[in-house]
Amino acid sequence: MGLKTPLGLEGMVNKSFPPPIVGQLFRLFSSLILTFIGLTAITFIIGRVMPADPVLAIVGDRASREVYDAMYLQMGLDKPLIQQYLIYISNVVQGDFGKSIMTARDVLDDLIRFFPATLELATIATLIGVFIGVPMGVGAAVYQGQWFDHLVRVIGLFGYSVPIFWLGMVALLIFYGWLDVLPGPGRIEVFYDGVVNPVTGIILIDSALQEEWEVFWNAVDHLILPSTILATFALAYIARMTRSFMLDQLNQEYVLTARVKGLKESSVIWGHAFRNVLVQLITIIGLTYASLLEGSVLTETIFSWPGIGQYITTSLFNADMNAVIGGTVVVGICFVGINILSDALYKLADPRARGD
Amino acid sequence: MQYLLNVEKLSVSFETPKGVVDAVREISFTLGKERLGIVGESGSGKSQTGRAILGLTSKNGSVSANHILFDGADLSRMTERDMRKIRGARISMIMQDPRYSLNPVMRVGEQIAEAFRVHTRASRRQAKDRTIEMLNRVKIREADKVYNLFPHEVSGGMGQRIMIAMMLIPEPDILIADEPTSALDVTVQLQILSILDDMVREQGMGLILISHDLNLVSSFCDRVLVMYGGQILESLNASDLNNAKHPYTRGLLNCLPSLERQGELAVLTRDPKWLEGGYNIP
Amino acid sequence: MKLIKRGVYSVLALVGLTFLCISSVAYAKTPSNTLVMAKSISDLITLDPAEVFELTGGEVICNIYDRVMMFEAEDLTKLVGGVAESYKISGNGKTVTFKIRSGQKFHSGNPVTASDVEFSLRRVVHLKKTPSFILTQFGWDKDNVDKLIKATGPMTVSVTNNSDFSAGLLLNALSAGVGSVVDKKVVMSHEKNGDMGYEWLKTNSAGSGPFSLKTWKANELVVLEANPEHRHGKPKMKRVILRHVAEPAAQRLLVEKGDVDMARNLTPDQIKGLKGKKGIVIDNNAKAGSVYMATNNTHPILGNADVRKAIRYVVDYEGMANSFLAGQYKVHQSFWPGGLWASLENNPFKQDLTKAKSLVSKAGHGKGFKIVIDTLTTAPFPEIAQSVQQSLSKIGVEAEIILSEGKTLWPKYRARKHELIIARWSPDYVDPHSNADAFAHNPDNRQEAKLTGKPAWRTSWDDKGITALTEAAARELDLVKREQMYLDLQRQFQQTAPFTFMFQSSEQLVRQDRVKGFVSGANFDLVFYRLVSK
Amino acid sequence: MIDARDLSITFGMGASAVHAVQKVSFSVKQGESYGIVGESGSGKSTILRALAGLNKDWSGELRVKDVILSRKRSIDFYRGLQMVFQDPYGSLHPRHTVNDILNEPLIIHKFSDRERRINQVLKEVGLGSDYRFRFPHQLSGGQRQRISIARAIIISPSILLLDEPTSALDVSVQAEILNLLQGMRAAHNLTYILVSHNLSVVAHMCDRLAIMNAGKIVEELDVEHLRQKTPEHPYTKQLLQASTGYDRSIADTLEWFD
Amino acid sequence: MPQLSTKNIFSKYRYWLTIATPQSVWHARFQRVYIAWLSFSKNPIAMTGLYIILSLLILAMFAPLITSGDGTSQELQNRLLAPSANHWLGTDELGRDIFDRIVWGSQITLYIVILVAIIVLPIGLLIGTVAGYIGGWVDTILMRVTDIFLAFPRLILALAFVAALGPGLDNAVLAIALTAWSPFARIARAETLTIRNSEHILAARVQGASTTRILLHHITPLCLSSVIVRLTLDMAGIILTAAALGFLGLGAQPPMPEWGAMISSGRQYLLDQWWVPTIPGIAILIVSMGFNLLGDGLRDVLDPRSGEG
Repeated sequence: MGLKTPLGLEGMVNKSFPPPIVGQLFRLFSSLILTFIGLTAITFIIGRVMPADPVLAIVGDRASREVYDAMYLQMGLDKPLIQQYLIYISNVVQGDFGKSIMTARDVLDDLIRFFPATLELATIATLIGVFIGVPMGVGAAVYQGQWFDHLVRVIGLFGYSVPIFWLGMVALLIFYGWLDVLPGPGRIEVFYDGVVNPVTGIILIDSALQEEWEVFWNAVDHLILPSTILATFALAYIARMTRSFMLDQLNQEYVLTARVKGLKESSVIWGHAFRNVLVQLITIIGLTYASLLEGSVLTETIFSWPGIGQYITTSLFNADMNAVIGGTVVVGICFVGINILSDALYKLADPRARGD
Repeated sequence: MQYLLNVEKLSVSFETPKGVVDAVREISFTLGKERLGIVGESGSGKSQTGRAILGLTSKNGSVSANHILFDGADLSRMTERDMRKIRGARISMIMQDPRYSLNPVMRVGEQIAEAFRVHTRASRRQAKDRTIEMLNRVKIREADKVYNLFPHEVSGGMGQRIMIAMMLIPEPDILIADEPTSALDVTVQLQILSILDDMVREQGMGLILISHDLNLVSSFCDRVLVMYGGQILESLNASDLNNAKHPYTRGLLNCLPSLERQGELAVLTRDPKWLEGGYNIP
Repeated sequence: MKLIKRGVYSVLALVGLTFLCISSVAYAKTPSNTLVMAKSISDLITLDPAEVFELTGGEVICNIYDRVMMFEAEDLTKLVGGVAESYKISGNGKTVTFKIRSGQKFHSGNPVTASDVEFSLRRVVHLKKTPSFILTQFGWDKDNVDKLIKATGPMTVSVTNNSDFSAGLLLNALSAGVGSVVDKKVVMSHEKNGDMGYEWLKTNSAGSGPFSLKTWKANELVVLEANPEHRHGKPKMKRVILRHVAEPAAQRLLVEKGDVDMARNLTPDQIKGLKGKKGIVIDNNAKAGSVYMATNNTHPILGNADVRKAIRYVVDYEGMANSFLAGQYKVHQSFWPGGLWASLENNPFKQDLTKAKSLVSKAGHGKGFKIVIDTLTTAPFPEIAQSVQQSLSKIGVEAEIILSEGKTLWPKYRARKHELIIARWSPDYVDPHSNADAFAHNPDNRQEAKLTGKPAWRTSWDDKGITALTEAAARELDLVKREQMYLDLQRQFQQTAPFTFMFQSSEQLVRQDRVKGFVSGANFDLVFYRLVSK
Repeated sequence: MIDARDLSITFGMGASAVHAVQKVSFSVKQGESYGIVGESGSGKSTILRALAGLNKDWSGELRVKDVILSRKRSIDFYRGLQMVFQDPYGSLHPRHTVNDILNEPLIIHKFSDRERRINQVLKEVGLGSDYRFRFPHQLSGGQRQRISIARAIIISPSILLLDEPTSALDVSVQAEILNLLQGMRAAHNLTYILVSHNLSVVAHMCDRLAIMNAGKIVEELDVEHLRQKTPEHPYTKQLLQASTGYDRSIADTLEWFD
Repeated sequence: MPQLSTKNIFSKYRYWLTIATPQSVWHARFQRVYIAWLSFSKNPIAMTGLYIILSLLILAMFAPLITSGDGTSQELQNRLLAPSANHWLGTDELGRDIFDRIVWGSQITLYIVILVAIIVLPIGLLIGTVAGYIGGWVDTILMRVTDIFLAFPRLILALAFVAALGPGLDNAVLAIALTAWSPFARIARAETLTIRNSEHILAARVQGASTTRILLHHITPLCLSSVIVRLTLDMAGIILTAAALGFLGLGAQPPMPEWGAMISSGRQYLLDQWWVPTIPGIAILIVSMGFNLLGDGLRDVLDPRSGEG
């Protein structure tokens, strides 16, 4: 008999149907490519119109004209912009992001070194945000209008509103300077440098694998403050969104159904409402994670954290455009990648989205 | 008469930004092992009556009653903890639209089985067997396949049958059906009602059918309560509907278009006196 | 409230876990055989001595490489042989023959020979990186250098001056970073595409100095390791770590907590706060760095001699030196820093707004005008700029400040597009010619000449007399006469140049009191770690 | 007046394509009131939307006043044909006052006597000028539907498409709206196409009706046949039986459709 | 002639504002705003936000009256003074009064907020509504561009733009605007997608309304509220980004009393003269909190669908 959809056909006008798997792969691939081209092109153009002079970044301000001109030619800056861009792209495709002026090393090597530091920081911050923010948000929704809700709201507001660079400085002063319970800036005590071989680049993992527990705990100590500071916004955002999603779900009729069944309130909340919230949260958490990966510049600056945000920023100030583009591309691709991943997870978690 | 439920002077009111709204005003009725219909237009308080019995009035509402007697206990004075033992196990409720009343991220079978496991010590296995059996009873073919479907994968009619299965699996004494068919096509509507009919007969339950469709209720139920403005205006046997005395009931009947009648439809004119008890027919 | 309880428990558990981590820390302060310094090292972009021209880089290679001639840590006033044991100047004063010290070894274990010295100097000329002018000003280029710098024996090298400059200047020049001697065998083994090992040496070391490079992580740290075979003996510190800490406040915290032995970039106000703290010592070292202001002569108003003069009377020298610059900058108004040979120690200018105002009126700009002040983002430049801005506003000049990083500021300066710029300068080697050549020497003022390395050209200051005087002083062999010439030059310069030299820097080092023997010379590339003990 | 020949409407492409309407033909005469009845998903509303130019995925031939319609409709087309929608809550712009809502078609179609027309049409749909400056949320469901109707007739079209105009309303309000629509048709000599799932409503309102199921018209009959309960197609019979209320014996004969 | 007391006038206006039969379009709109105001004013959190923003406005407007100078005059002999009766919030590293600077800085904050809003709103709305309503390849292209801007690390993009345009407040604001529009386009598009098939849009199409008309008269007003809510909530982020640019030396140039730049130049004094960086930090915190509170309140009023209350 006739095809029936719960929505009814009338509701389906202009609704796109889930494309087949080939189409999805194509979309994934094309969005990565487009993002890559877009990011590199914009950064490239910015790099060329910037008043900062990459040649001077190398030769210094007292360089004579000859030295300057030689470097100018060597860097290929005499070629038309589009040609420079194409050369750059073709190098990148072959895995060559060029050399960084600032570090005198291959940009790729730098990225391998700096990115894990940011990854470590952002991951921990996201975990803090999720494991504290989600229960806070759920609690606030369940006890809507009560003191716990207000507390969560105030915490959320604070996290939303506080300038992170200022908070970081104050926290450093209090916990390191006055109380002396947490270590100062940096990723690890300098004299531990080189004790652990970089395998993944993430010190926690590397030191654990190599059973250098002293280094491990030192790294943990160093992580606490910056990751907490970085997490303030994530925590506020996640708690707020969880609360709002949860309130939404608690007003749904299936929650009433669950209650009619005689379920305990905790089963109603965690077993039913929260499962639906989780589906929505995936996107939010993905977004937060991506934004922490790219938004850690200030935290990294305050805490002397050798991460990619600081790398890109310092490179930018030094007109080190290879490094800037390389870093931006990595962060941008991560952003797209996390979005795609959270999309996929979303589809996995929400049966309605699994178009089969 | 032997009644399952005895409601006396039940009131429900809501705190809204625009002030307190009385949704239900001191209504009293009883329910035996019968099919009782509650009819009314939107806003008449019929759905709130059903929810109040189960103690599921939303947070901004308040309920008061002289008593809601069920099996010797007064539901209106019960703790939340005791109420949970009543809900599902003794009194169940089916809601209007299975699209919204089923949890979208849970397999329908699990949702039914959960309703069973809450009130029994059954194992997962037993619960599943029982669920499949129940699905068969609500005339779902390939029940084991349907068990693993998600709510969005089933049609409205099937969804409503799944709801029925879920609500009847612990074998309650009373079932409240809140507009169980108004989101469905007419043919499916009849089929759903016939299943409810079977269940009521087989299990000897009391059924409260809440609906806005006077025709449907009178043809399905044994007794009909007509609600308007939070009050019960008239209570009559379904077979006596055509002899309804209250002008509201009569007006409702007259304004329905039908195949037989032609020309201008009668328009219902409302009288504020209805709510002042002038026409209250016990 | 069960749910809340659950939440509270999980939060408590997390907090507990956190404190568990904290309590597990036994604060290891710095190890006794390691010197840890907090310093901003973001300027470090290369460690090839043929290319190094930045402050941090100069300091690091000073400890990795021995140079042909050196100011030694024990006595910074005397130029002595470094890698060279002795030198002889030929009769016409043109050729200097160096005798190489025997028994010296590179970090690789290779002996230091004449061919390494020859290679190192030739390499600078061939690579033609920025500091190469220090050598090429002696008339060497890639075609003639192989003839003019020659190893004449296994341990002797002859260097022939192809210019009018004096041999004394040549010896001074060979004490600069470009005079560093690199390990030819090691460097050439890393040669790629005829780059004379340039790409490799940028991030590695091949020297014979007291330390070798272990790690350089840009914007993170530099780790140096002691060279037990050094000719002055094994340094007391096994390792020296330069830790990049960009935030001065963080540096201060670190040194106060004892997590670093030394903080290198503290501001005067922070140092004031540290004074009297237990276990903390503050050292003052005179430096040869200058802070100056340059006006652009192509600017319609600033090009006017009276306006230039007025600006000299605008600056609140004393006010700044006594407040936010106190302890790290003193007023010094000539281009060659004080306390050195040929220094001019007078400071003729004081803030005199009435005089400044009348000079501006005399120039016909009494109604005031608008200018842009360009300067660097790092302390103390924004503060200086704001002080100057405020003072200018009092004589009716409205100034807008633009802060930029060097890489953005220098192109503007080099393209003669600045109006008023506040910048800094350090000599490349310890000879007044180093600064005179930059500020007082402009042989070709045409736009297309592009003498962009010289501030004199950048400001379009075309003073033939001054230029001639600079050249003559560089040629003069008689030291007494030469000194007199530089003093004259500086006096003339003070009155007419488009440069207002304001301050001379002085380094304030904050160290733990157990750290001793850190030697910091007047010039940026004269910082020695080998005498440090803890 | 309105002719549809072999009208097919398909959504989507390839394997996931949905053939919502398949080769449907019907015609409506001037002044006639034509009903289309069917259950949800039968394609009845889709036909109406294609006719109104709200849907471009159709094939076949559509004609209004002997003009063959293209996919893009001119302003003049809408001058003669208007539509009333199902949801009185959704079909009025929540930020526009009644005045804005009624003014808009007048502006689009360049009427100059806007003031007069608005006041007149408000009176005609049984709302005074008191309602002119209210927002939709200040109106009841029935009042909103009256405004929808007013909006449709304010430019004096000759054809009105009615898409389930009363299915979201209470029966007492439904009666008022149906009466209003009846009155309008008589007063303005309008041609109606009414789409509904409610057989009684269609029987009450229409002269002729089509029964749709699964994208096809299974039967076209006039209202007399319906009244005498003598339809030919079994689906129509079933629908008719089901519409009269609950009857156990009928319920058992019904087929499941899932 | 009856004497009208103020109370009477007041109740007369209230009557006029609540009467069920508005007499003109403007009357109706006033009523609408009044009703919204009623529900807004009952929300203490939102009102707190409003008060904060109003105080900011008042500070900015009356800066010349409140302060003793223009916030840039230096007294080098009075550097780094602690808060006292003479200098309520102390002095900074150049002996400038921090209270004066905070007050004058409020103008800059407002300037940033207004300018960003003026740039971001039209761009976001235009791109979002066009993409959402027209759909097809127009949508694809516009959204790809939006995605690229979204994927760009925001602060880094702003940094890059400022680096390209040169430092300065105007350029910083422009850079922020260039990086901030993309979420608004996304919201406007999402909103448009839900609106575009609603019956009132279909009704407008059946009336023969042109695409431009539908976009401007029907879709934009509906997107506007959620976009404005989001903008208000984002204002905090925008102020923080501007402050961050100031902190990194790329925003307002000295001696402009921009709060972020004040933190930046004052941060070295944190240990010994805590007030120098802390007071502008608190100022930023309060103002961005104000915007957040206001945004929350606006959402409750304008966008009752969302569960947050």
